[in-house]
Amino acid sequence: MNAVLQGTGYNGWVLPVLLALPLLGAVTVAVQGIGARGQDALVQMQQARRTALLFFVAEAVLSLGLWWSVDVNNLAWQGLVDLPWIPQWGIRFTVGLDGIALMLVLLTTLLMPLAVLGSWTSIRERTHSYYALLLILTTGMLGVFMALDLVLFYVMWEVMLVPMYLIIGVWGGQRRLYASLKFFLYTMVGSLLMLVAIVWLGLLAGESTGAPTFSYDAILQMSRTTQVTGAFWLFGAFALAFAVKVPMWPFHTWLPDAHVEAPTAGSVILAAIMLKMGTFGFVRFAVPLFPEVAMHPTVRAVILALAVIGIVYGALVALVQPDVKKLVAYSSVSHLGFVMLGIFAMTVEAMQGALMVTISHGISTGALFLLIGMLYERRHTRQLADFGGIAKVMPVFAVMLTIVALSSIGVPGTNGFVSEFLVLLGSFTTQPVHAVIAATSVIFAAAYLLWAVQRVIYNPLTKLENQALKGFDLNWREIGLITPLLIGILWLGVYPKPVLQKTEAAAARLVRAVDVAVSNARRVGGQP
Amino acid sequence: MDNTFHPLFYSFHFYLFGLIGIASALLFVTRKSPVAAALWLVNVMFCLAALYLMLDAQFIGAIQVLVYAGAIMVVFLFVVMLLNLGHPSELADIRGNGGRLAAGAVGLALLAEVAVLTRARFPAQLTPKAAAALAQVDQPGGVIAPIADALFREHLLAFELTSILLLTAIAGAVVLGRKRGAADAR
Amino acid sequence: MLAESLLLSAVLFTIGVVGVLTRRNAIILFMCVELMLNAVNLTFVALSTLYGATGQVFVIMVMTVAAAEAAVGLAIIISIFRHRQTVHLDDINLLKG
Amino acid sequence: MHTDLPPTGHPLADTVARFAWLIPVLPLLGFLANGFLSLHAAATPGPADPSAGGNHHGDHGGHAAAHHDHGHEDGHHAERHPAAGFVSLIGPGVLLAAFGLTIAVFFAMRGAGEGMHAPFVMTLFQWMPTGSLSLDVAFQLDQLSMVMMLIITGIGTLIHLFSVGYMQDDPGYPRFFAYLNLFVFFMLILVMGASYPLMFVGWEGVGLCSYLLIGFWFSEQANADAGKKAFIMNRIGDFGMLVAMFLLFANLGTLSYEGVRAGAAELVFGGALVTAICLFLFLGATGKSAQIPLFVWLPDAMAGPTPVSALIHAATMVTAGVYMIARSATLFSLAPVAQLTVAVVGVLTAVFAATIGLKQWDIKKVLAYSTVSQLGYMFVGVGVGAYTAGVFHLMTHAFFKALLFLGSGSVIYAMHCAYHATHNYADAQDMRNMGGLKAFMPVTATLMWIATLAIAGIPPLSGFVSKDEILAAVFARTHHSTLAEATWLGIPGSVVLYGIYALGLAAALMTAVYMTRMMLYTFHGPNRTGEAERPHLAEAPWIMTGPLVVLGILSAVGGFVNLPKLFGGGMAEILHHWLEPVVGEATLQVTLGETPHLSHATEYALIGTAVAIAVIGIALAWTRCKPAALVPAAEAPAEVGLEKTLANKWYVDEAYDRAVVQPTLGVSRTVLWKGLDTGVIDGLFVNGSAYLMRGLGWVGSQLQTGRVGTYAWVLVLGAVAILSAFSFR
Repeated sequence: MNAVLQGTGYNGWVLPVLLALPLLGAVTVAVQGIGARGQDALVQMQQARRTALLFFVAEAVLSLGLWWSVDVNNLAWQGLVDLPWIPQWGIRFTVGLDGIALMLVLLTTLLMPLAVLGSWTSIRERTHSYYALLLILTTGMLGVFMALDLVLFYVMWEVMLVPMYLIIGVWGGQRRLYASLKFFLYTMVGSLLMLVAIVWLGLLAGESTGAPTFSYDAILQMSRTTQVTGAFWLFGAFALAFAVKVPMWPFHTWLPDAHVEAPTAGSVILAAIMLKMGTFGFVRFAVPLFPEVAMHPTVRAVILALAVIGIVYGALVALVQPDVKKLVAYSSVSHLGFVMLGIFAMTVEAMQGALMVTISHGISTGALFLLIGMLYERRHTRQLADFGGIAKVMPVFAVMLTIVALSSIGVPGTNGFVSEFLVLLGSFTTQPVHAVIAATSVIFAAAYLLWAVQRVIYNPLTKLENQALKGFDLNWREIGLITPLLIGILWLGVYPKPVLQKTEAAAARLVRAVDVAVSNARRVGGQP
Repeated sequence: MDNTFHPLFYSFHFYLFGLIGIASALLFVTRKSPVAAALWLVNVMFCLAALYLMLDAQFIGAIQVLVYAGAIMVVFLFVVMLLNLGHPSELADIRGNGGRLAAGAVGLALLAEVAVLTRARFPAQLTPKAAAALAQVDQPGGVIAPIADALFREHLLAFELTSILLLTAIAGAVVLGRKRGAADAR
Repeated sequence: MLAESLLLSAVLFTIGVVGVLTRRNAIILFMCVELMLNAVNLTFVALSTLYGATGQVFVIMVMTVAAAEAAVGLAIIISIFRHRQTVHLDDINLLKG
Repeated sequence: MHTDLPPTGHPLADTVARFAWLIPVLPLLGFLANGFLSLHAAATPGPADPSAGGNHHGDHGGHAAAHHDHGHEDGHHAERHPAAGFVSLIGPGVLLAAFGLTIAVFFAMRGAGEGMHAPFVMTLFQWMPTGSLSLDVAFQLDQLSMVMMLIITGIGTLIHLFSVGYMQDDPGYPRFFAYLNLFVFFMLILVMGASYPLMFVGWEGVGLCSYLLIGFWFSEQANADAGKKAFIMNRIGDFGMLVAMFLLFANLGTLSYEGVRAGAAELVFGGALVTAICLFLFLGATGKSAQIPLFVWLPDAMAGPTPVSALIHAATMVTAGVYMIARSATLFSLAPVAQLTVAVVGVLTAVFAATIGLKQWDIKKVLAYSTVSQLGYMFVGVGVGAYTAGVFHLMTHAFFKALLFLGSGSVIYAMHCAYHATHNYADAQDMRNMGGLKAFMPVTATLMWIATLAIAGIPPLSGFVSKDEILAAVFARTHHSTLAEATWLGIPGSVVLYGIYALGLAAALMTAVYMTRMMLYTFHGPNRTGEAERPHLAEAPWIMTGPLVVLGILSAVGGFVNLPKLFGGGMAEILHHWLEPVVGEATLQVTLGETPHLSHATEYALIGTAVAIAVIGIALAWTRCKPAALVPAAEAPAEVGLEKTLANKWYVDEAYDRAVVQPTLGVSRTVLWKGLDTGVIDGLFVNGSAYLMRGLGWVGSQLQTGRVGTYAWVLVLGAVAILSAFSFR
């Protein structure tokens, strides 16, 4: 497989093409939309979704080659493309992958077609704009994972913000304006500080050569060889931006609102991919660039404490939510706490576990939101109290919801277990107390999800509206779009080795680099 | 500050016009009637014109009388009379005692600060060009030549721009002053 | 007589300021502003004895601006008076958005 | 699936044991097939655009709200599932195949004989290789897992067969067998896994199946609640197990049994670390095996179909805790304090559950508390380091308790059929509604009497032998053992052990009482069903009674597997010798390297006491319980005083609800969600900052009065301020 890919020079062009293709798709859909103006909404919908799906599938197929072509054990960036962009300010268009970014890119490209299928019939107005925004959003997300120039990263970070803001604000639920504004402002506050930090870093890195440079490698080199002035504040700026995105407690309150109001695809993307930007940011930028700050006992203690608070707090609050989407949103807070715990525990196992949580949370929560969306399309409610006994009338749905919920609970044999187990196991060696407290969430997770599942699909089937669902079980499209996720759930639960191997080298490298930096700092600090 | 010698006659008149100016200004701000106030202000301007003459700015002194006292203040008086601002409610425009006291205090504070700053920041020696400036009188072209020189060479652009400003002001004044009814009637 | 000139200028300026603060009649207010401009002019002239003719050029500029200002300002006052039948500033709050 | 062959040279390497991985895979295939059949028949994919139709067909659901009557096992009114034929073949078929294979492996292992001192570990594939963790999906065949596998597949097969009859008319028939097969799969993973995480997979997997099966008739809220409760209670225990695994990995760097066994040598005897590991493991066991304080889920679990109760909640899953401790014998023997904790909790549970069992009216609830009580016994056994005795009791208990549950299933089936035929909605599980059933179902009655005598401890039935061995072991440990030398909460170990022995006898007495009471009320005295129902009462079909007979035989003679030396002669202690390679070393460590030895006189005395206790208990029940005086449930007077407390299970559920559940929910809702989340973070900080900005904006807008005078003032004051800043610098 790899030989075939090499023959086409795959690695040399694939990343820019992956970034450009969705943009091209967005333009195509937009042009179609202009052409189709005034036509019947149904016709518009069919046209727009077909084109969008085509582009997303092409994107997914194109990206699949990365699985083979990326040599994760190679220290150099894979698929590297480095072009001048704004030369007078030292800003370049640099993209490349390592094992961690690879998995996230694949997660994105593979989930997006499912997200489109998830909104296949639920988005009926302004469909062209909707799908064009989804496509732009994809470019933004992929760009964040690929960018190796800090300014490019920032640009992509913001590119992804606007479409999501519009998707929530235009196609959302009752309180969509409040939710979208909250989402936007929350994220913006963090990311502006990050911009300041990026500019500062770029200028600092340019001091030696005279011209500013925003290249990730150059800045990483600088942080390793010299004492960066104001490292604490720079780390703080990055960490705040990422913490909002993760979201870490107490910066999480935008998430429930955004999830509840967003349309299905929006929720899926938000939970499955966009939250991962935050944790990816920590892994790629905040921690490696400022290892001695990140691993400073106080800083580390604060972040770990927030992570563990998030884990337990999210679970407890999820327990009492009356709205399914809100429940899942709080469960995301809990799960992402695991990622943060894993990253800051700073062992290879925990780091690997954190990356596994990143991926498996994307799959499980994505599937949960898709299923909730399917139920919502039928019942037009998300209140747990409105359901009950659905398993009688929608058995296939019930089976799928149960499996997905179990994966989210972390039952062994599913991806949820492997990831949480690795995080906790790895964290325990360095942070036993945190790991034990975090482990209590296995109890709460079971409590809130099983209780929710019970109230949805079990219990007596008393409500007329629910009885009317008989004969409206999942259709083939819906079954077909959940099935790949179920396969992913079981595959990662039973045989996660291929994925673990992809990220192993990058994770180990990061842990080693941080260890070296910390011990260096200690040695320097120890001298009089 | 400056150690230039001035004859008593010169000093006397300088102080005289200065004090008259201050007195007139005080009377100006305290008059209820706009007409009286305007006339006192004209008085201030005449005093200033005299001082300009004594400060070797004869040209400025002249146009002070012509433009300010002669043109601008006349316009003011015209407007006052046009609007017929003579009845009591219009006259009782001075604020109450509290406002006046506060304004006075602010004024004194401002004055004190200006004094402090001037003392602290004024260059100790201020005489380098004084002789040259005074010598201008004797040059061909008299006192106007240096001004013309500066105005039409160094600040030509600014000068030309003032013409645009004036034009705009004329147009603005015409538009604003026109009776609304006339435009509507058409 | 430079120091005296500057002092006088300051005093006149302050009187103008006090006038602005105490009077409510728009026309008198305008006159106070003219007084302040004159005070500044005096400074320019006084200092031009040291620094040359540029100061006097500035005075000419100020006068031009003052003339323009008076023309437009008074036109506005007339316009307002036509609407409101008053030139009392406390009765006029058109600037409030 | 490829198999990396185990270390060459192992005596099992070339035998049928190579295919041992098929044993769990077979039920998994069964699960897939049955699950597919279940969904295939039920599923008719919906329309392409779900929101187009959906809600507007209100007339569909009328019959879906079927009649729900507590205690009646719902669904008998429905027609048979279309795929029932296939399912009846696949479901028990895969189990039978697995059982056959297990037997073959067993004989291969027996054939290996002395060569079989190291376990046979077969690695299937790497599971989570990362960092210093190398975790394989590997099965371990040794004598202990062999015993468990035989019990699981053997009794599993019988119960599957029984279910074919019991569940035949249920609309969820394929689903039931799918779950049951899945359960067996996970149970086999649990006992065959070669590492703690793999055991955990099975551990949680069986919990999951238990959840699904308890809530099998999910349309009734109580059933769904019970399933959820079981799962969450188990999760509390699982938390303990997770922590134990973390401790093991952090300190020994491995999680496989063999690695831990080797690494245990480095652990300090009686040290805090090993004690903590064992206590956390035991926390896991209390969840799965329903011990104090996590026992409350098991009685509720009786909401599931009766074969489930027999298989999961009596014979196999609930004994996983016992298996786990036996599996970790090496660790437990290093931590006497933890061992005493296990034994004390076990005996307290035994007594406590027995007291509740004395006053239950629901036939399955009696058996449920009996199970809790007997599990307590097993924990006493493994707690005092008599691992063989614990496992032995596990085995015999699996026989007689499965028999009792299936027998009660037959009874309920008969009662239900009778009630169903007459459209009566009375409780088919309440003993007050039964009585005199001996006449209608003689086979069941006889078999259940065998099991009752076995559990009460009447020689030579199986229960007597195993229970006696546990009590004898407790007694033997009071001298010359690590336990006797240790102190537990400041009490000398020997005193604790005497206490355990005494309480064990008390529990045995109560066991005899409540079991006899149950039998008397159910099968003896006058029949308390109505006139209309009586003609419909009959013995269950042979597909159900057949397995009962097999279990009856096993209950009677199961004890011969491990007869005490006193009686056995050459046949003595077979199981003991069989398990020697796995737990022998650990047992010897507890007894300070010597085989415990009681004098014959002492042994006779102990046996005599035990038998006497059992006889007294039966006699007591016989004299005190008057089936003739009993009235049907509907007419029964309310209980008072201690009886009421016992009938209400000491109000433990209510106490947990008040002390844990409601506070957690309340705090989460009021303090965390409404208070902290919506109130403080969102209200004060997020929206608060927005309101602050709006307020500042309002203040700023107030400055804009539109009056020139005000502006002049502000301007001048500003100028004064700026100048003063320069002046007074």
